Parts: sequence; structure tokens; C-alpha cells
Amino acid sequence: GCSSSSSSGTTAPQGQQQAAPQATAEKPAVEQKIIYALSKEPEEMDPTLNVYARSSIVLQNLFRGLYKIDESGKKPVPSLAESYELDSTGTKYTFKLNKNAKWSDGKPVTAQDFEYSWKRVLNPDVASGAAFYLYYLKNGKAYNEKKASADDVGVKAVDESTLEVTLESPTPYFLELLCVTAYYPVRKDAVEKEGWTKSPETYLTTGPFVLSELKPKEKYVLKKNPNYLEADKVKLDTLEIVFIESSEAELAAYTNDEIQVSDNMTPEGMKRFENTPEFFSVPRIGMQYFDFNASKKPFDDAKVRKAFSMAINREQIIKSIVQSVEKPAFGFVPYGIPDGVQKDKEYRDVAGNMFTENVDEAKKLLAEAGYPDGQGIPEITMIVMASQSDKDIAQALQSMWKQNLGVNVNIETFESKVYWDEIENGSFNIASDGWTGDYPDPMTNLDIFESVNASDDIRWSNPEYDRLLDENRKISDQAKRMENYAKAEKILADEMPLMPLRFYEDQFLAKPNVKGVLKNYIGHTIFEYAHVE
Amino acid sequence: MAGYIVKRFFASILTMFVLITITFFLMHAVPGGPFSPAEERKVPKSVMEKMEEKFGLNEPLGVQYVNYLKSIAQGDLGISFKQSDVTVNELISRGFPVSAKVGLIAIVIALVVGMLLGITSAIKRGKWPDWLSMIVATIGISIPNFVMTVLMLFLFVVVMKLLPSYGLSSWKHYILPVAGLAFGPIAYIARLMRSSMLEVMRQDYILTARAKGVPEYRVIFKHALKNAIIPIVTYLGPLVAALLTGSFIVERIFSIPGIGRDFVSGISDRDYSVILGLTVFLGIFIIISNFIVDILYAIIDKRVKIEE
Amino acid sequence: MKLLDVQNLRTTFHIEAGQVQAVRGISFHVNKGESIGIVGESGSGKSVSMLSLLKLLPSNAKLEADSVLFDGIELVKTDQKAMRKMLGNDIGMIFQDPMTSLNPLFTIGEQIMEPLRIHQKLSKEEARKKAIEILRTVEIPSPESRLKQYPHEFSGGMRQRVMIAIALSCSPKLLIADEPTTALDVTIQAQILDLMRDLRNKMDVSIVMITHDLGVIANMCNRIVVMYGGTIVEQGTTREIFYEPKHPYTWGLLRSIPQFSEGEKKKLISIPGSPPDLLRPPQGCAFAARCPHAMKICEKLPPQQISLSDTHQAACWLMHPKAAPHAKEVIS
Amino acid sequence: MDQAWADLPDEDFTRLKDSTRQTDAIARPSKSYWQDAWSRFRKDPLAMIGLFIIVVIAIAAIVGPWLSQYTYDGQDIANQNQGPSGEHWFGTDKFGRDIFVRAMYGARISLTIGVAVAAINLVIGVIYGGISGYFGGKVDMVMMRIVDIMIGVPDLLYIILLMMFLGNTIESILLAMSLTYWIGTARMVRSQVITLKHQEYVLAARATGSSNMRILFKHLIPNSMGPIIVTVTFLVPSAIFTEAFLSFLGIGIQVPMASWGTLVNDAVPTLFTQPYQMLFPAIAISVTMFALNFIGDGLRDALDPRLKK
Amino acid sequence: MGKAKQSLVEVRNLKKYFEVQKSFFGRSSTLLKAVDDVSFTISKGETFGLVGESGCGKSTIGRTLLKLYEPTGGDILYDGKSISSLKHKEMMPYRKKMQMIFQDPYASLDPRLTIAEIVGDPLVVHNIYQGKDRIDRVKELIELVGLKADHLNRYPHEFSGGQRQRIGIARALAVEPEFIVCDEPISALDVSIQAQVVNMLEELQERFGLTYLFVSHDLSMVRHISHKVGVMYLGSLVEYADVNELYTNMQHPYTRALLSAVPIADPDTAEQSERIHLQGDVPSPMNPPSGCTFRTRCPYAMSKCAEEKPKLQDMGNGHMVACHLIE
Ligand SMILES: Nc1ncnc2c1ncn2[C@@H]1O[C@H](COP(=O)(O)OP(=O)(O)OP(=O)(O)O)[C@@H](O)[C@H]1O
Ligand SMILES: Nc1ncnc2c1ncn2[C@@H]1O[C@H](COP(=O)(O)OP(=O)(O)OP(=O)(O)O)[C@@H](O)[C@H]1O
Ligand SMILES: [Mg+2]
Ligand SMILES: [Mg+2]
Repeated sequence: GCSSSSSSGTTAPQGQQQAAPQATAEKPAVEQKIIYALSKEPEEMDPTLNVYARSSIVLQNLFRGLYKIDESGKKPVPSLAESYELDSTGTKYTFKLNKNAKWSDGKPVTAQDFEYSWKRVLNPDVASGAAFYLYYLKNGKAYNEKKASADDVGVKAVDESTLEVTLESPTPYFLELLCVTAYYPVRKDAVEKEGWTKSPETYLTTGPFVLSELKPKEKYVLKKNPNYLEADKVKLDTLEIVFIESSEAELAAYTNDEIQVSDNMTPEGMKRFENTPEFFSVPRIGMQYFDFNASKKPFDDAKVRKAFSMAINREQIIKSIVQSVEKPAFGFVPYGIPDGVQKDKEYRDVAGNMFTENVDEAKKLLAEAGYPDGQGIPEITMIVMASQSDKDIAQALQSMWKQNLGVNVNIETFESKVYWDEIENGSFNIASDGWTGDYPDPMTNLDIFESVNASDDIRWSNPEYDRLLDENRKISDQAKRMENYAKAEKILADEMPLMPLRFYEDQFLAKPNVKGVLKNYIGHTIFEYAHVE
Repeated sequence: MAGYIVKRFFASILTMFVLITITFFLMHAVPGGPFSPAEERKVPKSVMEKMEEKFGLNEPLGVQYVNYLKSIAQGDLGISFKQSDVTVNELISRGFPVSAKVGLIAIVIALVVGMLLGITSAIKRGKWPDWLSMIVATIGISIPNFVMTVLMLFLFVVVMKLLPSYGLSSWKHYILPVAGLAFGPIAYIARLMRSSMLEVMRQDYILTARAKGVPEYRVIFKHALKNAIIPIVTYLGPLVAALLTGSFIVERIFSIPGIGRDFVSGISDRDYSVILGLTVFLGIFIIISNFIVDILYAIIDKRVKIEE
Repeated sequence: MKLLDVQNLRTTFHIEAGQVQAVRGISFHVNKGESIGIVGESGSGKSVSMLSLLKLLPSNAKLEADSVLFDGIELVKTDQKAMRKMLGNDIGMIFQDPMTSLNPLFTIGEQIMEPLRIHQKLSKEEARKKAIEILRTVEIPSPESRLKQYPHEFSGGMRQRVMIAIALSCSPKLLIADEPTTALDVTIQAQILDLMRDLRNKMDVSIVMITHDLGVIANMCNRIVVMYGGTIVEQGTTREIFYEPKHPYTWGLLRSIPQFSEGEKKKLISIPGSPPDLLRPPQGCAFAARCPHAMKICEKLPPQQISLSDTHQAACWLMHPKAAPHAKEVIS
Repeated sequence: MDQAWADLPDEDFTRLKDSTRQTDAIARPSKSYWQDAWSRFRKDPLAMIGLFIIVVIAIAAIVGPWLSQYTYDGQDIANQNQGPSGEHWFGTDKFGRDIFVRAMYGARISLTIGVAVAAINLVIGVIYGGISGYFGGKVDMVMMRIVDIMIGVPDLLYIILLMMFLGNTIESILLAMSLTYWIGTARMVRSQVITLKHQEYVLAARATGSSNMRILFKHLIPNSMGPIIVTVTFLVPSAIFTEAFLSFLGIGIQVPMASWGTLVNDAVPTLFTQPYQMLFPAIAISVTMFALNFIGDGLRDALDPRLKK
Repeated sequence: MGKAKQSLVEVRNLKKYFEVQKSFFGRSSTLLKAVDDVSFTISKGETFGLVGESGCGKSTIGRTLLKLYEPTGGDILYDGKSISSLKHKEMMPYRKKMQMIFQDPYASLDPRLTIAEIVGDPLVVHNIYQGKDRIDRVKELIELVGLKADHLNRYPHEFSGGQRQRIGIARALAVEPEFIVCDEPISALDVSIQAQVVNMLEELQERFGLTYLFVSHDLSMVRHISHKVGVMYLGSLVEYADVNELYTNMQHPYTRALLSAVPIADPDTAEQSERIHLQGDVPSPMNPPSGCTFRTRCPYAMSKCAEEKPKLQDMGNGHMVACHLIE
């Protein structure tokens, strides 16, 4: 058994099954088919254009790039690439492609394919939304902004199986980046066919599965890809991805055995399974937090911000309101990111909590800021998105601040499409916000608070903070880097320009006979290692 | 007849034109665009602008409007902004038959059940069948669709495990969505039928039929029904348009790949071409179904002359 | 030979406000081959009494009678289903308003053929032939094409002829015509009356004709029944009623017809007041409140039917011996 | 002839004098139209029950919250999801808030919205439909095409737009729902007016020189009251639920304020774990609907003097 | 006719055509000539009776006279002044002088209004008699037509047909008109009530010197009440004369047929009376026969009748007939 709230195990248990493969073979053959539900049809099936999380889940099962996230769901391992070499500047990678890497039609995957795809992502005429993922490449941004030509971009196929990649600056998490769909290859002759993503015949992939049937809005049927590099390890024959929008319906479908894997259920529904072996919860490298608008009274005063952050009960909100097993956030870098020095430990555990909750302290701080018992404090508006969970959390916070600090906070909800504009125009005091990183390095969660990035939300800047992060981009000494990250986090904790609430975890249910379903650190559900018992 | 159709056709074109114009500008006046972030902000501004450029959103509104009119004149409703590999024409031609099929079954059921309920309560006025139908009807209008559908889902799928929860792959799959769609209309039709049946049963020609020795069931189902059905036909126009083009709630809850969901999701995604395309489609649909109802009138009741 | 014999028929409607005693004990009969007229003002219970006989009353009505014999069958005991078998077959009925009595949504043909198909079980083709024949009998030109038309394409007179055709389609023994010409023009009315007279002679049906037009009655009927306030106040042969009326209401009725004795215009003689409220019918004579000759007894007790001849009966206190001096004065 | 008949006293046979006769027996105390309508309404037991229920709910909505020890937003998470009890009559929600008090607050909003939307749309629908039906011809043609267009324009668009300009207030919800809700009423009034306008009393009014507007509002509209009332009673629940749907899209009233619609909507996920959370608000809506239906039926009868017994 | 009386209403070549759709999806609309070229004069204080079959245009004449329908052609003179082209506002003073009593006492009273409101409505519209005066006036009117003041707060359905027709009359009298169009005021009433209403109309005429256009198809009643009678057939006037002249010396075959069709309420005479049988129905006014419109049913029709429409000719004594038989 696997402890349901375990943060180390990211997949369904598979120990036993790997130990005794013969045993399974003797049993009457079960159909190796899993039905999994997504809330909607993926928006984008061309990996080079995709920016959507939901689409990524499908694409991650269809495509593989140079590297992939391993079975533990935590670190990159070679996939289509065999190995790489990094030069001393830390900016030039030379990848060797696996000779056996093939497209689903059997043709080999070449370095030229990668060059073509990556340049395509950056091509300003293609206007891919995912282009920014490749800004790490030398001149990537410039090309995308039409300031350089395609030839200037730092990717080059030296021969069929050698790819030379030059980066703008050293990027310690570049291998992790390679696991993002935008870095996946597409083949020129396929892409140039009109509507290539719309039919299984023209849709060429490189991953564990191929598309075999496509029923828009209803379901996509994926079949095992015999030409996949590690095809022998893929046990699943069929992966059916159905689209169930309403989470009530998904609960019904799951309890009715119509789907085997579910991750889009109502919290109430999920909670019913919380203590069963069907329930899994996996940290994602993201966090929900609340922006304090530091440019406006009363949150221009760090004391007030800290008071607000200390006066709430995160544990209670998560358990009773969000109804999940997630962890309260007392820091700014989520779980799921390994520590740079002690590789087998999480950064979060090493760094420890950055602050605590303390109502008395909070009251004191508020009084010091000139608002004893909340008196004289200007009207405070908290904006949230119209989702049920956001509204629930907002109400709980509102009530806690009222009770603990004597402060009245108004809640305003906004439709998601206008919500970010609302934050940008700055008329709020507190705003719900959240972030999921792209790669398992604290940078992905901390750089968003740099002054260049924070000007249109928290409106806070701290030169020391900026300096620490900047330094970390340039050095590769992990001990120093980790120290700097901790320092940066401490600054955030002292200034509290945002209030961390919870570290995201992805919860999912899998029927007891379904094993090996993987949730990786960015929330993708991977079926490469899954099978039915 | 031909002249009438021609005239009606031109009126419809004008109606559509105004409809498109209003929707177009309204849509653009609504804050937020197709590429504004919805969940977390990820995409940098510059990339967003590039995508807007690709879809021609950087052009002045007037130009966009003219372009849209041009392409729609050729029957092209454009590409979805959100799902860029899907054209709106595809979206409709795939989704509409699905919505229409479910909707049609629902209409038939709503008509049959609603009318039977209404007739029974009219004939048994003041007796228990009348009360029963009154209760069903009131519950029908006081329990909203979003509750009704979820309730059914839990009852028949989770608790009783009788019916499937999503998709449309067998006849069983149709039961819940059809019931969800038909519930409200049944209530309404029952009330409507009751009052018009009561009215008709008072007419002289019913007495004539009885005096001819026509058996009572035949009096009711032949003589009275045909007359009483006229108000239902009026109600049917908008109902058919609404049901055939799908319902947001029912399609969402029962995961039906129709176009009913697209309207709301199109608007919350600011998927301009989808919004406009569906508006155009729905507009045409409303116009056609109103037209058919008018003709139906004339067919049922030969006295009715279609006026211009 | 009595075809229809009604004894003490009473009909009550239950409405929320109470009970409407629409018909309060009437007795009359119809002989074979005879046509009788029922006159009386609006609301006097003419239609209700006929509908009662045929069991066509709405569900809120209650019917009681000592006996209703039709062609030897006791109708009081017949249930509605069995009654329907007779309706349209043995008994035909025509209603007042030809404009509303035909179903607007069915063709004339369908409506004429229906009773034929139900009662005589004719095939569609046979029924059609029969329908054409009947339409010809009621003098509708080009009946073949007319069959396919709808009621609104017919004029009022033609519709009433269609109604007659429907009523006569199964050659009934009794035809009940409830104000068949009230809604029609004089010239059309004349046509219809001629037609009915002809048919009576040709097809040997008995006719009960309801009207409040004494002219129509004088032209059509052998006997007259005068109703007022849910009761029969007088009945007799046409001549008896016209030339020896005994009831003040009959007098009033006859006198309110404009008379033209050369040149000089006379003021019309009207019956003042309005008919009784049958929810609370008067204790005594229904007409007492409007009767110019009313006596105390008239308000207290209902008068009894007094036979003046085999055929002539009237119910009026003036015929009581004690009212004799008074009655003399009235008659002079 | 029996003996009794012959033995009547002579005195009975004296003629009645005109003054002693009872003509025109139907004397009834005179009342004004409204008194009259009210007296008819009062005699309808169902309608009175309906009225009583509505009054009770209205009173509960107005004064109820003050009498309770709880407030609509007072949280007590420790006591979340409690079933109904003496302490919390309708139980508590997941914030530990008292659902009874929230339902009473919800009544304020939902009833306000229901009634206001019904009233506004009644007025617009009656005027629009009345004019369209009465004048007919080209006027009707143009007005009906406008209606077609208004149905065609996706309502969410302008609702969102309105919310942006006016904020998430009850006023903007009302305004948004007033934009197209009247169309059903208008259609209905139109068809009524078309059939009624050929009545002779309309001609009679014209012969006395009444203006078109006078004819429309004094004669035609009052005579269409029956179906109008029915339509309006149907409007109330759909307004209540549309409001909930708007909240679902994030453009309704703001939390922690609740309406009946949002109470029901928010309870959907817990339908099977804590069914009472939906049950009570749903019952409140249904009871109100029944009451409204009864009142509607009663009103329709009461306003039609012809139905007087 | 003795002394020349002053004419109050003069109708010259009045035409009223309706446009109607013929087919279901009517492109083709045809003209329905409800009133086609009708002229007559009504003298002050007199009753002009108008008879004819249903649908021949009697009501249409009455309604066009009051400008309830816009005349298609011709002229209407009231007291010497043409009113046929007046607008709503300009018409208002005439609306006070000209009133109408309707055929159907059930349909012509708004069921939702009390008697007081119905009778008071013209006073409100013309803004005469304010406040208490108005109430008094309504009371006066209602008593004038033989009802009681305590009837005022009742509704039409609480009255019998005769009483309702009185209410209609009271409404017409409210503005003290000079001229009243009585459009079949008695045909919906009981025999015993008809006399009440006719008596009252006569009484009122005597008292206030009213002028009536009395439309009816009850020929005996028309004979009773009218001074002059016009006979209409399919939109045109075929004969008109003083009442006694017309009834004793009728000329037009239609008039004769019409009068002979009246059932005589006397069994003796009924058996003897010779009836002129008219064949067929009234032709549709949408495609009337050519020439004389009556020829299709006329027992004396000649070839000339199909060719030429006969004109009204004076037979002397003001007796006008339109028939080719009269030469
Ligand atoms: N369904 C009913 N419910 C209650 N009362 C009724 C009903 N039908 C008829 N009555 C009453 O019964 C009485 C007799 O009506 P009936 O129709 O027989 O009159 P009538 O003599 O035929 O009059 P008319 O000449 O107007 O046809 C009237 O007072 C009428 O109001
Ligand atoms: N508003 C109208 N639109 C179209 N046709 C009309 C209209 N009013 C009357 N007609 C037609 O004009 C003709 C004359 O009608 P009118 O009502 O004047 O006849 P009438 O002599 O009064 O008949 P009745 O005795 O039945 O009242 C009829 O054919 C009628 O159908
Ligand atoms: Mg009758
Ligand atoms: Mg007329």
C-alpha cells in the first residue's frame, strides 16, 4: 500500500508488480485498457503551439522529446537523446540522439527534425503562444521578435543524430525544460499537411502512444506506439481519453466504473475516497497565494501585510474548505523541488518554514502599523476569480480577518478573462493568485516576484531580492544557489508582499486494479508506465 | 407562396445582418480577449500580441467587421480562436447533429408526456389527476435544470447504477439527457395544454361531435386535440430552436458533444469566431423555426392566412 | 304512437354559488312523424332539457326524471356509452350556431362521414358516396368538391345545411333542432325551414324544434310547448296556442310581435322585467314577477298543469275557479 | 285536482299591486372594482393560503435575520456541515454558517429579484406587445423583427458588459434581466391583443372617441390579464435561477451574501453527502412557487368579474 | 312624403372596400366591396331603417358613417359639413354628436368595467362633467334607460341581454348625441325584451328629437320603427322609400323575396302565404356577379341584368328602385 498523502511516492505502487512479472502473465489476460477523463477536449494538439495544461496532458502521452521525466515523476532522464555534453561556459549543449528513435510511422527521428520544430516554435509568422519557452535559446527571443533571423537561433543539427544547442545564458534546469511540450519534435512533411492534427493518419508522434481514433468533444482513443523507443516497456494497449466537463458527472462516472482514472472531481467527491488505496495526491511545483497591492494603503506597510498573513489558519482552510490533503504554505517555494545540495531531499524540507501563524503577533503588528483592532483601516477589497474554490477560500479568509483582526474585507469576484486585467489595473488590495513552475528549481517559483515581473501584480520591489536571484542565474554552485534562494525567501517572509496559502497537490483516483499511473511535478498524468492488473 | 417566401427571406437577411452587427460590436466591447490569460498568467505579453496579430485582432474593428461579413457571405464562419485547428463550420456540423438528435427526442417526449398530462388534467378537472399534473408542473418550474440533472445523475448513476453517466453510445445514454431537457417543457406544455383543452372542450363543435355519437376518447383525441394544439405550436417554435441547438447545462452534466455548451464556453473564452458563428447559426435557426411554425399554423388551421 | 315520452324531467347544475335548477320538472311527448316546437325565452331551459335527454350535459349537471321513453327504450337507465350508440344514429341533433358547431379543422366530408363510419360501419368509399348523396339532399351544389372543403369556406346557410346533413346522415327517427335558424338570414332561414319540412315529409322523422321565434313555429310545427323559467307553462297544438293561449306569458309572447293594422303605428307591448334567476327560482309561478295579472298565490305556490283539451295544457293560477272573476277581467 | 288545490283561501287570489312586487331580485351591495376583486380573491382558499405563505416568507426575510443569533456570514468552521438541529434549524454549511439565516437573507435577494424582474418585464412586455399587436401591420412587423434580433444576440454578452459598467450589484442583475425577459410576455400580450382588438367593445370605445392608447390600456390589456398573470408567475422562478446561473459565471451577487439560487447552486456538490444543504433552500423556492401559482390563479379569477358567482 | 324635412346625414356615393387575402400565402389580395356606391339622406328626427341579408354591408355603412372605418370613396355630410376626411382630433366634436348602439350587447361591453365606468367613459374621453357632476350624470343616464342607480357598480355579465342593451344605449346617450347608428340593437335579444328596447328607442326619439339609422334584418321591427327604409343587397342599395310605401308597394324582386320570407307568426296565414323562393346563396362580395348583383338569384333575371348595373330610379314619392324591370 501506498500512503495516500505521501509526498514521496508519485505513482501508483508498482514495486510488487515489477518483482513478479511472470505472475501477471499467468493470470487470465485482462484488457490493457484505461479510460481516463479530461474536463474538455484538448485545445491544441500541435505540441509546438501548445500553451495549455490540459492539452499538455494528452501531448505528454503522445510525444517524447530529448528528455523525459522519469518514473518517479521528479527528474529528467534521456529519452530520444542518448546523452549530452555541456561545454565549460554552461551554454552549449551537444545532444546525441538515440539511433533507434523513430516516428510512429517508423521513420527515424533526426536532429534536423528538432532543429525544424524549435525554429518553428520561434518563427514569428507561426506566432506560437509557446515561443517564450524557447527564449532560453540563443537569439530565440530576438528571432521571435523579428530582430534576428532563423539562422541566428542557437539550435543546429550537426548531422542526423547530433544536435547542437546554444543558450543565452547558463540554465541549470535546461534538461527539465526539454520535457515541456514546446521542445518536442514535429516532422516537417507531416506539419505541412493541412489539418494534420485532425486525423490519426497524418498525426505523427514520437511518444508511447499514437492517436488511433479522434471523436471531437467525445473522446480520443490512444493506442500503444510500436515504434516508440521504449515500446517494450509500455504495457497499456489502449488509453481512452474521454471528456467529462462537469465534476459531478466525473464522480458518477468513476463510481460507476465508467472511467478508471479521475482527477477532475469535486473536492467533496474526492474526499469520499481519501482513505482508500484509490486515492493519490502528488505535489505539483506550484502554490496558491494572495497578492497584496503594495502600492496602496494599507498594504504599503509590511507590518500590515505580515499581520494579515499571520492572522489566518491555513490548515483549517485547506482541510475544511478546500477539502484536500495539500500542505499549508509557510514558504514561497513549493514541495516537489529537490534541494540542490542534498539531492534526495526536497528544497522545502531543507529550507524549512519561513514564517508562522500567530494571531496575537498579528494584532500587535497591525496596532504598530497604526490600526489597533483594525480601527482606521481603509476599505479593503479582495478580488478573486469566480471559481467555487476561490470564492470559498475568500470567504474563509474574510471571516478570519474579521474575527482575528477586526478588519472588514469586501470580496469581489471576476470572470477569469477579465480577472488579470483587474489585477493589472491595480484597484484591488488583495488578489487571489497562483503559479505553477515549469522546472524543478526554486527559480521557477521565485523569479515571478522580481521587480521586473511584479510590477503589475504585487507592485513590490526589493533590490537585494533582485540581486540574489540574478546572481543565481549566473552561478552553478548549488550550495551557494540554495543559500541565496533561502535568503530571497527570507526577504519575502519579512516583507510579505504576498501571502502564501497552500502548496498545490494534484489529487487523482485510480481504480485498485490500475497501477503505475504517474503524475509528474507539473501535473501531467502519464500512462507510459501504467497497466491494468 | 413563393412571393411570401421571398419577402420573408429578405426580411431574414436584414435581421441576420443587424444581429451580426450588434453581436460583433457587443462582443468586442466586452472586456478580455481570446488570448487574455484565464487560469494562471503564463504567456508573456509580447507573445500574446503576436497571436492577436496572427488572427487579425490588431486591425481596426471596422476592418475586422468588414472582413467577417465578407467571409460569412461565403459561408465561412472562421477558425476557433481557442482550438485553432477547428473551424467554426466544423464545430457546428459536428455538434449540431448531436444536439439536434437529443433535442428532438426530448421534444417528442415533452410533447407526448406534456400533452397527455395536460389533457388528463383538463378532462379530470378538479380531481386528483389534475392536482397531480399541477404538482408536477409546479415542481417542473421550481426545480432548476442544474439541480434536476445532478439529482438524476446521482440517483440513477451513482446510487442505483442503472444508467451510464457520459456520452451517447447506446440508447441508455440518452435517457438522462433527454429527461433533463424534457422536464421543464413538460411542465409548461402540460399547463398550456390544460388551459387550451378546457377552452376547446367548451366549444360548440365538441357538443356536435358528441351528438353525432362519437365515442368520448375520439372526441378528445381527434376533435378536441387538433384544436387545442394550436397554442402548443406557438410555444413549439422557440422551444424547438432552443432544444435542437442544445442546452448548456444538460450537455455539460451529461458530457454530450453538442453545440449547446459552446455558446457559454465560447463567451467565457472570448472565442470570437465561435460566438459569432453560433449566433449566426442560432439566428438562422430561430428564423427558420418561426417560419415553419407559421406554416404549420396554416396547415393545421386552414383558416389562418399568413399575413405579410 | 309516442316516439318520445318524457315524464317529470329535472336538471340541476352544480356551480360554486349553488345549484342552478335549469329544468324543473317538465313532461311532454313527441308522436311519430310529428314536429313540435319548443318556445320560450333565452335561459328558460329549452336547450338544457334536450341535452338532458341525450345525456350530453357537462359533468356538473345532475339529471333526474321519472321516465324518458324513446322508441320503447328507457333512456334514464341508459348509460352514456350506450347513449352514444343511439346518438347520431337514432337521434340527430342540430345546434343553434352553424358558425361554431362545425369543427374548423376538419373537412366537411370528414365530419359528415364520421357518424356513418361509426354507426353504420361503412367503408371510407361507401361513406363518401353516402355523404355526397346527403349533401345533394340538403341541396348543396357540386357536393363532390365541397366534401374536401373546410367549414370556413362555407356560408352560414350552407353550414347549417351541412349540420342538417350530419344529423340526418344515419336516417334518425328523431331530429332535435336547437334554434337551427336563429343565426341565419330571413331568406336563408326560409330555405332551411323548407328543407326541413321536405325532409320530414320524405324521411318520416319526428322533429323537435327549439326556437323563440313564433313565426318559425307557426310555419313548421304541429304542436307547441311553451317554456318559462325551467317549467312548461303551456302546451298545445299550434292553433290552440296561437288562437286560444291561456297563459299570460304566451299572451305576452304573442303580443310583443309588431302588428300592422293599416296605417296607425301602435306601441309595442312588452313584458317588463327579466327572467328569474334559476339559482334561486321563485317559490311560486316562475312568471309571477313579470306577470301583469299576478295574484298573491302566484308568488306562493307553483300552479298545476290544467288540461283544457286532449292536447292543450296550461299551468296558471288564473284558471283556478277562485280566480275566475279576475281572469274574466283579464281576458276582456 | 286534489282537495288542497281547491281549498286555497280567497285572499290569495287578490291581485298584486305593482309596488309590492319583487322585480329584479338581484340586489347586491355595491363595491369598487378593487374591493370587489379583493372580496373574490378572499373567497379563494388556495389563493389565500398562497398569499399567507408569501407574507410569512416576506416577513421572515425582513425581520427574521434580526431575531436570529446568527448572521448570514458568521462562520464557525468547527461546526461545519451540521445536519438540522434545534440550534441550526436547517443545519450549517461547510463554513459552519447557519443555513436558516442564510435562507432568510436569500429570500430578500431572490424575492426582490423575482418580483422586480417580473414587474419590470410585465410593464415592458405589456407595452411592447400591446403596441405591436394593436397597431399590427408594418409596426408589428418591425417590432417583431426587433424581437427576433434581441433573442438572437447572446444575452451573456451584454450581461457581462453591464456587470462591467455597473458592477456586481442587484441593480445590474435586474437591468440585465430586463433586457430580454419581457419578450415572452410581449409575444403573449401581442397575441391576446390581436384577438381582442376586433371585439365590439373596442369599436364602441373608438366610437366614443377614445384614443388608441386609451383603448389599449383601458380595454385590451385588462382583458388579457389572465394569460399575462400566468406568464408572470413563470417569470419569477426563472429570474431566481438566472441569478444563480450568473453567480455561477461570476457575475452575480457577491459572496458571502447568498440568494436562494446560489444556495441551491452551491449545494449541488454536496447533494449526496449533505442533502439538507440543498433541500431547505429548494423547498423554500418550491413553496414560494406553489404559493405564487395559487396567487396567480386566484388573481386571474379575481380580476375577471365574469367569473363571479 | 309631405313637407321637405331638414336633412341631418347625407351619404353620397359612399364606398368602402376592404383588402383581403384570398390564398393562404396570399400574395394576391382582392378588394372586397362591402359598400359600393351608396347614397341616401336621413332627415332630422327620423329613423332610417336599413335591411338586407347578413354580410350585405349594413354594419359597414353604419361604421363608415361614424368614421370607424375610413371610407374608400364618396362623401359623408353631417349637418351639411363633410366629415369624410377629418382626422381623429377634428372628428372629436362629431363624435359627441354621432353615436352608435351595437349589435351584440354581450360583446360590446367591456367585461372588466363596471356599468358606471362604461357609461362614464365617453364623459371622460370628451372631458365633460367633472367629479360629482359626472357621477350624477351617469346616474341620470342609467335611470333614463330604466335601470337603477344601484346597478352602477355591477358588471355587464350580471345583466340580462335587454339590460345590457340599455346600458349600451345609455353609453350612446351620454354625450347627448343628435344621431345614433343602431346596428341591429335587438337581434341578439329575446322576443319579450326586443319590444322593451324598441319602445325605449322610440321614447327617446320623442323626448330628445334623435335621429336614427336603424340596421336590422328583422323586417317587421324595421317596419315598426322606421320612417324610411332602405333595402341593401351585396353592398348596394336596391330600393328605398317611406316605410309604408315600401312595405305595401315593393318593387324590387329582392325586396319582395325578403318580405315574403319573413315567417308570419300566425298558423293560418302561414299556410296560405305565397313565398318567393330564392335560389342559392348570397354571392361572395369578393367576386360579385357582373351587372345587377342580384341577378344570380333573381327569378326574373334577363340578359340585360348581366350587362348593366341598374341605377336607382325615382318611382315618384321618393321611392327609389334599382332594377331593370322598372323602366
Ligand atoms: N353548464 C352550465 N352550468 C350552469 N348553468 C347552466 C349551464 N348550462 C346552462 N345553464 C343554465 O341553465 C339555464 C337554461 O339554459 P338553456 O341553455 O337551456 O336555455 P335556453 O332556453 O336554451 O336559452 P337560449 O334561448 O338562450 O338558448 C340557464 O339559466 C343557464 O344559465
Ligand atoms: N374589417 C373588415 N375587413 C374585411 N372585410 C370586412 C370587414 N368588415 C366587414 N367586412 C366584410 O364586408 C362585408 C359586409 O359586412 P357587414 O358587416 O357590413 O355586413 P352586415 O350587412 O352588417 O351583415 P350582418 O347582418 O351579418 O351584420 C362582409 O362580406 C364582411 O365580410
Ligand atoms: Mg338554447
Ligand atoms: Mg352587421
